[in-house]
This record gives sequence, C-alpha cells and structure tokens, in this order.
Amino acid sequence: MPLYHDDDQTMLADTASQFMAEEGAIAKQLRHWRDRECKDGFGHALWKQMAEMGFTGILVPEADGGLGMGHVEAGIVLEEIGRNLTPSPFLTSSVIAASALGQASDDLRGRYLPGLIAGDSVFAVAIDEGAKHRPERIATRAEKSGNGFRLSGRKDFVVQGASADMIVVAARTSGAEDDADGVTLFAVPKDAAGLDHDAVRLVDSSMASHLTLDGVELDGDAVIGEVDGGREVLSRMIDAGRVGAAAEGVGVARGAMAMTVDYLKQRKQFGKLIGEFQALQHRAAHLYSEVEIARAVTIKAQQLLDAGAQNASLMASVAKAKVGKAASLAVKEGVQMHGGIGMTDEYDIGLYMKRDRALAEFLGDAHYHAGRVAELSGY
Amino acid sequence: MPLYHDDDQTMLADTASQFMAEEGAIAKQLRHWRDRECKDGFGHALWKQMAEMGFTGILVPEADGGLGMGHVEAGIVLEEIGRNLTPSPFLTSSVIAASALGQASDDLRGRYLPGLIAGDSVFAVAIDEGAKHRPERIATRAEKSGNGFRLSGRKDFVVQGASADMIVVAARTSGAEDDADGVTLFAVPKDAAGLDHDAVRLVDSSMASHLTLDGVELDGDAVIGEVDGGREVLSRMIDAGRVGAAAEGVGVARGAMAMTVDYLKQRKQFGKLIGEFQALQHRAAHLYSEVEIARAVTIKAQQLLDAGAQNASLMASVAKAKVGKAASLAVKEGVQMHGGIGMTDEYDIGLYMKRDRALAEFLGDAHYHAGRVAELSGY
Amino acid sequence: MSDLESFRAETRAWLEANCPAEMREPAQGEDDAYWGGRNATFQSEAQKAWFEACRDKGYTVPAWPREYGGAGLSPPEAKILREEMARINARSPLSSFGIWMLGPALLKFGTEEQKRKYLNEIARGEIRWCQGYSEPGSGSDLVSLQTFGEDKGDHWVVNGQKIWTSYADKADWIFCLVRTDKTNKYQGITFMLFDMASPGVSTKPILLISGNSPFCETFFDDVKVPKDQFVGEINRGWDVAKYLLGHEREMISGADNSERGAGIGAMLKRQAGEMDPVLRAELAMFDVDALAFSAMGEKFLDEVKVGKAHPAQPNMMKYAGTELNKRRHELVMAAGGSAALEWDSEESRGGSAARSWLRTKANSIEGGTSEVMLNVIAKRILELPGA
Amino acid sequence: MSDLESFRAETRAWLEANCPAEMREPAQGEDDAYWGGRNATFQSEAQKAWFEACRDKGYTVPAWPREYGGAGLSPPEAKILREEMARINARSPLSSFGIWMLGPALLKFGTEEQKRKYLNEIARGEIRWCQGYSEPGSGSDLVSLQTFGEDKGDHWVVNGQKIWTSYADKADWIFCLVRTDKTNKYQGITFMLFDMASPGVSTKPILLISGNSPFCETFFDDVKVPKDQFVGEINRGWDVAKYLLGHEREMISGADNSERGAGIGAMLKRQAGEMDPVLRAELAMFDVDALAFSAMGEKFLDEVKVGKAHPAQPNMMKYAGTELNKRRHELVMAAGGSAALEWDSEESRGGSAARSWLRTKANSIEGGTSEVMLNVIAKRILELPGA
Repeated sequence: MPLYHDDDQTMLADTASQFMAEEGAIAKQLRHWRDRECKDGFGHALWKQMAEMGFTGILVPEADGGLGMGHVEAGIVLEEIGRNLTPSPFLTSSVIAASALGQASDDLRGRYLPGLIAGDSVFAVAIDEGAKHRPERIATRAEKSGNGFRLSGRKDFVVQGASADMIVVAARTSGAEDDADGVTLFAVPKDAAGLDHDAVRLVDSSMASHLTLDGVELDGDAVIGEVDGGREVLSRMIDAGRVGAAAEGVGVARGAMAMTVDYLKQRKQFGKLIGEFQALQHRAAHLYSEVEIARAVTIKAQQLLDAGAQNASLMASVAKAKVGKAASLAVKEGVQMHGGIGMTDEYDIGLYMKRDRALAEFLGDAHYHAGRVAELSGY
Repeated sequence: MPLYHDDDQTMLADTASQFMAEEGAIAKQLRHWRDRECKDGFGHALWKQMAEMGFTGILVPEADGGLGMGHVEAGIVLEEIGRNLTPSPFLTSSVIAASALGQASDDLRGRYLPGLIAGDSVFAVAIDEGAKHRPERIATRAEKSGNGFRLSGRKDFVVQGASADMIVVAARTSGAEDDADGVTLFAVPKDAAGLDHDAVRLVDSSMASHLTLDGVELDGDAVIGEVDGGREVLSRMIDAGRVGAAAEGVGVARGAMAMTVDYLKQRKQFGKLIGEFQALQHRAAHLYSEVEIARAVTIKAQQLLDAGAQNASLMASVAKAKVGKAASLAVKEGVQMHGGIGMTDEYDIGLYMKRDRALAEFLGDAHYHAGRVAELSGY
Repeated sequence: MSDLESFRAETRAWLEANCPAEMREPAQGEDDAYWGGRNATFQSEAQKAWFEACRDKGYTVPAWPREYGGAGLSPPEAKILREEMARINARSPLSSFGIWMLGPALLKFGTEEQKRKYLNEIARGEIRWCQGYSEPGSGSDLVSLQTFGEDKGDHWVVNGQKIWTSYADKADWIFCLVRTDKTNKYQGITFMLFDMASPGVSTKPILLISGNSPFCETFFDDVKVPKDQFVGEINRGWDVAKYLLGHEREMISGADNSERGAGIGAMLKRQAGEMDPVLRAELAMFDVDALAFSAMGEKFLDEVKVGKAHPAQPNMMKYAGTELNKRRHELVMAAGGSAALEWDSEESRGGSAARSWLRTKANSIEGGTSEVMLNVIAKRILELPGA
Repeated sequence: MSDLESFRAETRAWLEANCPAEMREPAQGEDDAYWGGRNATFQSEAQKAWFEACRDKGYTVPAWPREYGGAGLSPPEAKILREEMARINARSPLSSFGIWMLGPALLKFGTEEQKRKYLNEIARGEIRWCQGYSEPGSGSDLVSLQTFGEDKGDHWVVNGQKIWTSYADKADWIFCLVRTDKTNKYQGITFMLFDMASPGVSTKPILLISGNSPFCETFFDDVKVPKDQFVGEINRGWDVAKYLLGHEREMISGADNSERGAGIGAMLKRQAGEMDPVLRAELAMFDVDALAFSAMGEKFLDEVKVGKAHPAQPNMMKYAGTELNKRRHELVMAAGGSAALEWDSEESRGGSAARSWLRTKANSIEGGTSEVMLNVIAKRILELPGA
C-alpha cells in the first residue's frame, strides 16, 4: 500500500479538516470550555456533531453499525483534532475503547456501540497505575465473586474518566504484578458501586481521574475477551491508542508549525521580517523535516495496524516516540519564535505546548517508547 | 581558589603555548611522524625538549626531582598539546603513570622517575580489557610465585605500549572479575619475559597495543601500592588521566574552533564571507558556549583533584563527559563548516576530528561518564 | 582585630539583634517579599520590624552613599554584610526595581538633585518603581520603540503602549523609554520618569500560559510629563537604557546559579522511584551539563570580580543558563509523568510543576532572547563579520 | 498472458541464461564495478560476459531508445527488468557517470547528432566520463565558478581548476562547466565536453581524511576545446547544470535508503556484547529516528512515483538522510570502542569502521551541503521571505 492517502482518504481528510476548523476551532471549543471551567473538558454538542459526520463509529465494523474503516482513517480525523486542539472523547472512545469493544462479546458490543456511534456515550480507559505509563505491570485485582468479579485497586490518568458512561479497566485475575498472563479487561459502567473518581484538570484543560475501585462488583459478562487472557486485547487497544495519539500529535505539531511559520512572515524586528533571519529559517526547515518524518512513520504505523502486521506494535512505539520528539520541538520552537507574546495566554501557541505535553505523556512518552523499541529489537 | 589561572599559571600557559606552537606544531610533529609511519607515533627529540622545559616532571614532587606542581599546571600543558595535536608521551607518562608512581615505594620512584624527568623514559598504562573502558572489571591475574608474582592476561588500548620502557599494569591478585578489592598495580619493565605487544596504528596516527601477558614473572618490589589494595591508586591514576584527557580535549576543541572561526572570516560564498551567515554565526556562538563550559569544568576538576576533594572523581567524570560532547561538536562543526576542503587530508581540521575520537574513547567516553555521574549521584 | 574583622563582628551582632526569627525562614514565594511604595502593607510585624531596622541603618541599599539613603559600605564591607545575611538566611528587607535598576542608572547618569530625591525615596521604600521598556512592536529590537512624547514647551505629552511592565499595576512611578525625536533612531529616545497616577496612565495585567503574572500592559493616553523629569540628556536615553540592559543581563546570568547548576537525577529518582532507562540516560546527560555549567558560573563570577571576564560574557551565561533551565524543567515534567500535568489540584500544589515548566519558557525570551545573545556572542566575542 | 507478464518471463529466462553466477554475488566494493572506457579491464571473465551480454541487449541503459544504444523499454518494462535483476542479485553491468548524469542531460538538451554519438559510446561503455563542476572557490555557490573559456573563433581556450572530479584520472572525457562570459553570472556559463587527453589537462587524486578517494583535482592549462563541443546553448550551461543537480540530489536522497533506514542497536549489541546504558539509550533514540526515516523514504518514493511529492522534497530527504547517516556512524564508533579506532590493522579490515565514519562526514557536504538544503526548504517549501 502506498504511504499516502488514496482518493477516499483525501476526501475524508478534506471533510475532517473543514469540520474541525469550523466546529472544532480553538476559540469555539478549547477556550470556550476551558474559560467556563467545564467539568467534562469538552462539549457534548460537538460529540453529537461528530457522530452525525460518522466519525464516532469510524473504527466500528459495518456489521455493528459503524463505518468499518481503519486506523489510517481514524488518524486523519485525529490529525485534524490535533491541529485545532479540539477537545473531544474521540481518541479514548472511538479509538481505544472501540478497539477493545471490537474484541468483545455480541452482548457488550450491542450494549455499548450504538451509544458511541450516536455520539450519546463517552468511554474512558483505565490502564496506568502511577504517574508513568507502565502497562506491563497491573496490580488492580479482580477476584472471582459469585458469577462475576470484584475489582479493587487504583488507576491514574483516566482521561475523561468522570464523564465516561463506561470505563474499560485492565485488572489482574491471576498472577503477580508484572506477569504477562492473568490480565483481564472489564467494561465497567459509570454507575457501578465502589467506583470513585478524583477528577483533576490537566495542563491542557482536559480532565482526568484518579480512579478508585473499591470492591466494584461486576457480572461475568462485563469481561472483554478472555478471562486471564486479556493481555493481547489490552496490547492491541494500547497500540491503537498510541498510534492515535501519535496522529493527534502530528496534528498538534503541524498546527504549531503553521502558526509559527505564519508569524515568521508577519513579525518585523530590526527592520526585517523575522522569517528573513537565516538562523530561524534553518531551524524552521529542520523542524519541517522532523514533522514530515514523524507524519510518515505515523501513517506507516496506521497501515501496519490495519494490516495486522507483526511489526505494527514496534512501529507504534517508533511513531509515538518520533512524534513525541517532533511535536515537542514544534511547540518549543513555536513559543520561542513567537517571543514574548508566545508566553501570553491570549495567543494560541502556548495552548499547543500544553496539549503536546499531555499527549506526549499519554500511553508512554518518547523515553518509554524508545526504550521499548530497544527491547523489542533485542537490546 | 578562584577558577582562573593565577599569575604563575598564566606564565606557564604562555610558555607552554609558545613552545607547543613552535616545537609541537602539526606540520613539525603529527604530520611529520605520521607521514613517515613512525612506529612510536611521536618524536623522542620533542620528549627530550619537553624535559628541558620541565614539563615531564610537572606532577613529580620536588623531593623526587620534579616540579611538584598540580593538575591545573599539567592541564595547562595538555591544553596546548591538544590545541597543536602534538603527539607525545606526556599524558600517559607524566600524568597517569606519574600519578601511580607518586604512590609507589622509594625504590620504584628512584628507578623510574629520573628517566621520566629527563625525558629518557616513556611509560604506558594497561587498564582496559576489551574495546570499551570498564575499569570496574579486571580479569588479568597476578598469582603469587616465589617472592613475586606471575601475570597472565590480555590488555587492550595500551597507548604507546610498544614504545614504553615500563607499563603500569592493573591485575587481579584475588577475588572475582568485578570485585572492587583484590586489584594490584605492577610496574612491568619493557623487557619482561612473556610480554607481547600487538601494536596497531589508530585513527589519530597514535600507536596502541593489544598487550599479552603470558606468565610474566615479577619481583615483589614491582608492586605499586598495596597488594590487593590497588583499587584506590588505580582510581586516582585513572581520575588523573581522565582530567588530563579532558584538558587535552579542551585544547583540541579550542584548536578546531579557532581554525573554524578563522575560516568563517576568510571563505566567501554567494558574495559574502560565510561568517556573515546568521545560521553559522549562531552555531559558532553555541559552540563557543559549550567549549567555554567544558573548559570551566575541566579546571574545576583539576582544582578538586589537587585539593584531594571528595567530589573530585565525580567532577572528573563530568569533565570527561562534557569535554567529550563539546569537543565532538567542535570537530563536527569544524569539518562541516570547512565544507569540501575539510574532508581533505591536506587540511588540518580533519586531524582534529581524528584526535578527538581517540581521546574521547580513552579512559571512557561521554556515555560511560554520564552513566558514572548518574551512579555516583545515586540513580 | 582588623577593621573588617570588627565590622564583621558588629554586623553579626546587629543582625542578631535586629533580624527577627521569621525573617530567617526561606521565603515561600514572591508574595513574601516586601516591595514598599505608597500603598505598601506588611505581611507581618516581623517583616515590618526587619524592613524598618534596615531602612534606618541604610541596609536596604548598603553600598549606596549615606546621603542617598544607603549605609556607604565599602565593597569588602558590603560583601561581609551579604555573607553574614546569607549565614543566617536573612531575607532581603526590600525588593525593588528602584534598587536594582533605576538606582544604578541614577547613580551613573542622575543629577545631584535627582539622586537626593529619588534615591532616598527608593532606599526608604517610599516609592515603588516599574520599568517601561518593551512595546508590542519592539521586543528584541528595543530601539524601534514607538511611544512618543510630543514636546509642548515645559512638558511632554506622551502617547503609546508598553508591555511586560512588571508590577505596573502596583507601582507608584515608572522609568520609561520614550521617543522624543522621530528622525533619529538611537539618539531620539529620552529616559523619562513619571508618576503612574498621572491622568492618562492605565494598566492591564497579562495572563501568561503559566497563569497569573506580575506583568502588565501599560497604556499612555496624553500623559503630561514635566520637561525636567528625565535622566541623562534629552534624546540620549538609549545610553542609559543600554547601561541598564547590561546590568540586567549580568543580574539574570548570575542569578539562580546555585539552583541551575545542580544535578536533578538523584532528586527525581527519589520522587519517582523507578525510572525509564532512556529517561535516566537523559537525566545523566543533563546532570553533566548542569554540573559543568555550575563550574562555569563559578568561573564567570570569579573572573567578573577581578575584571577578567569578557564584557560580552554575560550574554553567553544568559544563553547557556536559560536554555539549561528550560531543559531542566522538561525533564522534571517527564519524570513527574501524569502527576506533573495537574493544573490546579491540591496534590500538585496548584500545578506547581507544570506552571514552573511553562514559566521557564520565557527565560530565553525576557532580558534578551537566546537569538540576540547568540548574535552578540558571534559579534563581540567571536568577532564574526557582519554579525 | 499480458504483454508485461510475457516480458517478465522472457527477461527471467534471458537473465538466467546470461547473468553468470559470479555476477549474482554482492559486490565487495567499488572496485568490483565495471566502469568501461578506453583503458578498461575486466576483473573476471564473468564480468566481461555479463557486460557484453547487457551491452548487446541494450541493457546497460534499458530505458534509452534503441538508436542511442538502449533497449527502448517502457517504464513498466524497465521496472520489471529492475525487479528481476534484484531478484537474483544481479550486479549492475556498467557503472558510469555517462549513464547517470551526462546521459540525462543529453537526452534533454542534446542535438540529435550528439545523442547518436555520445549516448551510444556511453551505452557501449566505450567512453568513460567525469564531471567538472566544483572549483576550489565555488563549492555551495557553484555559479561563482571561474574556469574560463576564451573565445578563439572556432575553439575555446580553457584555463582553470576543477575539484571533486570523481575518477578524473581514469576518465576519457569530461563534461564541464566553463565560464564563457564574465559579465553575466548565470547566463555566462557553457556546458562543455572535451577529451581528457587534450593537451593541458592534468589531474591529481585527492587524499581524504578517510584515505584514498576517487576524487581528483583537475587542472586546465590552455586546453583547446572545439566550439561545437557543448550541450544546450552557449552561455546557457547553467540550465543544464541545474537540471542535472536536481537529478543528482534525487539520486542521493533515494539511494541507500534501505541501509539508512534500518535500526542499528541490535546489531551493535551483538557485536559489542554488553553496552553502557547511556549508549543504549542513544541507540534507542537513533533507532527511532532511523526507522521513522525509513518510513519517510518509503513515503517519498511512493509520492514521487505519482507526482505527489513537493518538487523541493528531495532537499529535505538529502538533509535528513545524510545527517542521520553521520549520526549512525558516530554511534557505530562509540559502540566499537578502541577496536573501531584501528586504522590499518587486519582485524579492523584496514580501519573499515573509522574510515567509513570519516567518509560519512562528506555526506552533508557533497551534492549540496546541509546548509544549502535548509535554505532551499525554507525558501521553496516553507516560503519564508528572503530565503
């Protein structure tokens, strides 16, 4: 498959680009909800609009009422989300949770997917335990209890957890903390007794929860995939999330870069447009190169994921790491090249820096993923 | 103590600078011996001249006939050596081996120091076993044999080993390969039976040996320091060598930078001096900043070493690592900014790149020392 | 006992007697500082007592002459006072742009009358000053400033806008660069002084990406400034400004050296427990740079003391120090993970990690951008052509 | 069977019959290539047989028209031939700057007569060409070249010096940029062709920091060049040169993509055994960049095929690819430690690691420096002002 968008994908990109630039614009969404200290961190109306566009069910099989598209297409939407810093439940609900639900029973799919597709439901995922992403280790326990399970533990960085109608929780049904086996995924409804959210606002104005599961009782049919055999579903879900976050990061990087290059063409100092200064030109050109490369490997990872290729997981880490570095460079250069006004809340460039930081941390930062690339490569 | 050279040190620096620029110049020494494929890789006549200048015994106590100066002064000479890429036995003989001999018995001192001070003797040190510097591990064994010891093992990267009259060898008298204790230092004379050099030319035209010790018999009085307790002497000797190599590296960096800045002021392209291009100006200014910082921490490490301070060893690693990075940047920017002619053997800038590489590797590269800084800092 | 030894003994005794215990605790933030001025209030009795003791002794500005409100200390005496204050962790009795910036300018360029009036007011904490340099259109290119003072015989009428005026909303007076000749770029600027209560002056605080800030936008709308309220000569204010900029840059490059020079790997390991090996490697590389820069800071200050430092070296220190500090906070964020992302939770102390990280991004902009610093190094130290 | 399918079958059969087993082994170095020319000698019978078979079939230049010595293959056919040759690892039968550079220029700018003569000679490996572009004074600023051809009616007299002329000491003819009008910078250069055996031509090999090299300095001392030996128009040689430079940059940026795109951590770990953790981290970061660049290379080639790539994108590929390759070899040296420093020992295969490392330093200089690439990206892709 060639590493560029085919005609259908280009059409989708145009649609998504126009939609996000209009409906998902910074002033209309991010600043709007932020300045109102919205407890969700996003707007439900926009989510509903995204459903009308078909975006919400983009990865859901047609048999389940979705569009049955792939990660390339999801990535197209995410890149536009990133470019406009549009807060929405798309990444967690339509990419990550949807990926897990794709492996779920007919019953669970029937219970949750229609709400997702309609833009009525929001899902979250609870993976991390602690401040750094270490999915190899899961301590949250799910003990057999009657026909079902009883979950106890603590999860962190549950993005949009308190707004979610259902949370996909990774818990341990057997084995020790860092065993590969013995992990099981659960679909935990928001009203489950014993579920407690400590919701905090993050630097990018999004909301995330410290989630406490205090003996949360679930039926056996809340299990996604196999009991004790959830590692593979979990890995696939996480890979989907990483590649999705990478795509959004590419959008953040490109958005920040575009703003900055525009500024270089407008701002005058010392009687010249600052874009005439060669030192800035070279830095901008280097940045362009890094962002292009990050975008290429992200599309590559999307294609591999869609093809179910063996090296998809490796390439997901490469993409997450590369985008992490490139987008971080883009926002740092962006603020620096904007100078003083780049430091003000009034200008948008700082919002890119904030979003990049949160996104970089989500599902593993560049350090984590570079280390993972080394491990998967055998060194 | 202020972190700049006092009047005496400034005078020494002037003397050393003039001497090396005249007698140690690239055309006169490095290229001269290189183009003749000299088996020593340096000129004995220069070594004799350095003795006349008093340099050879700079670290040797006055009681032993030396100048009784410190690492700051040795560093002054080394910086000029580095700047002129002057091949000489100064670092291995007058800094590293002299540091070990400073801890040796009267007998050993009397046997070896006069020859060093007179510029008649050359010493080498045999520490590494394998291609990377890992002095924590020493496998070469010294077994009790009559009144003395019998040494067997293999050493690598023994700089000027085949030219040396005596080699300081670190061997294990007890314990396992990576035990801290059980190490003993020996002064091994060149004519010892069972000593075999496989001498190879390195990228910088210096010579180094793969040294085989095949049952080398030594008297008990060849021991430097205590039997089984050589780790401390070894560490001190290595620290002296690292700080010395850092000082030489600062000279290499400053020499390469000066050549490059000069070139920026002479070479025209596109109708301008290339030094007028802001992108190159900023890179040169950044380089200047890095080299200055590397120089500052090197002088700091010298002072700490002279003061016998507790953090001298940590700072030796900081200096070696920082100089490693700064000098590598200096030679890379040097070759790149020279463009095509920088790639030719005819121009000297490439010689700086070669020397930097060999020096960077000697007694641990920036990766090794950064890791050591982390370990010594407790993480 | 030498004079200096006895001065040290006296100083120690005076501090013992006059510096309240509370004033020997580390300050918790900028709010703990006393800034003086017409509307000043003290945070505590101790703060008031300490300020007043210092004011009366001339210790708010120990090295200034007595006639201007100082204690007239010689450089070695001033150093002893600093050392003795540091020994007991005594806080600074008075924070003031008057002391740090206007004062040095007046001492060099002011008339005797100006010195007597303004320096005494500053030393006694009676008037709080702010600085009006930057404008929206003139950041790095400060000399392109547009705020204009029209000559009306005995006064100017000033119109324009300043930005990044720290504490403009709290200051009593402003020292301000105003264009008074549109035909001469460098020799057409006057260093004016005027009351912030003058009609036509208004201020608006600037919200930064890191949150609230002391910075303001300051607007001048037909502000009348009497023709005798300037420093140096009319149209020669750029000389004063340049002098002060050098002063400021030196302050910034010297400041915080202790914090900036320290390694962070060990601290972050203690906080984070385990650590990704790649992050550990980056921290190790950072610590190498930080410890090396700390030696550089020491060397620089040693050299400054004896006049050995290159006059443009503060630019290099500012460049390297601020870039290092930005990297430091990137790594603190990385080690802190999702916990460091929190923006207003109690556990994160109101987003302290994230806000500090964002705030450091201004380090390489304020007081001369990194790009300007590199230009200056290229030109004045490396003497590159056309730089 | 479609035409292309049957072409593939035929080709496969032809290769089976004509490509000797020895010619299916990987080449060990540049010496294994056959470069043709007046003084050419074959390394082996197999090399001779393979070359002659290809020459006779037109397969030294399969896509060139038959009348110029090619096989006249259509683009899909040429692709099939490439694929089938790759499948059996068949070596290239003829290495030649005539094929890679002069040929494309003649095909675009040459007269019919020139095409018939020169292209056939190239295709048949009869004449070996070299390129005379760079001069000591004109590197990145190629158009400032000084080699001058004085108009003597029916011929020019050429004086000057070229540098970086690869294999000038082995070439029969040179294609060469010569100034023919000193008053017009861009429109005063002629793209000349002449015999290296002409009186007044001399060459001197250049020793690089990595050792021997194919590069030469080439001197012209009153060299007579007939006035009909040029390509394009007189004084319009810059158009031809620009066309070829674009061609070259694309070749360089596309070349070696497979090697450049691969990770190296695992390989170096196998060679080095244990590894410093900080080095491991740097390798991991490198591998991320290398694998990502490999995807970029794939994307670029895919886009080139369908005309979707930005015309200036080869500059970005060249910049990123060469900088990456330099970093790769820095890391190979670091992992290799003191063993990699060896310069001429047998164990080090004649200093292979060190020499390769040094050689890569030219990657970001030859074929357009990284600085020029960044200028072009800034100007043509980002459309920054005054770039």
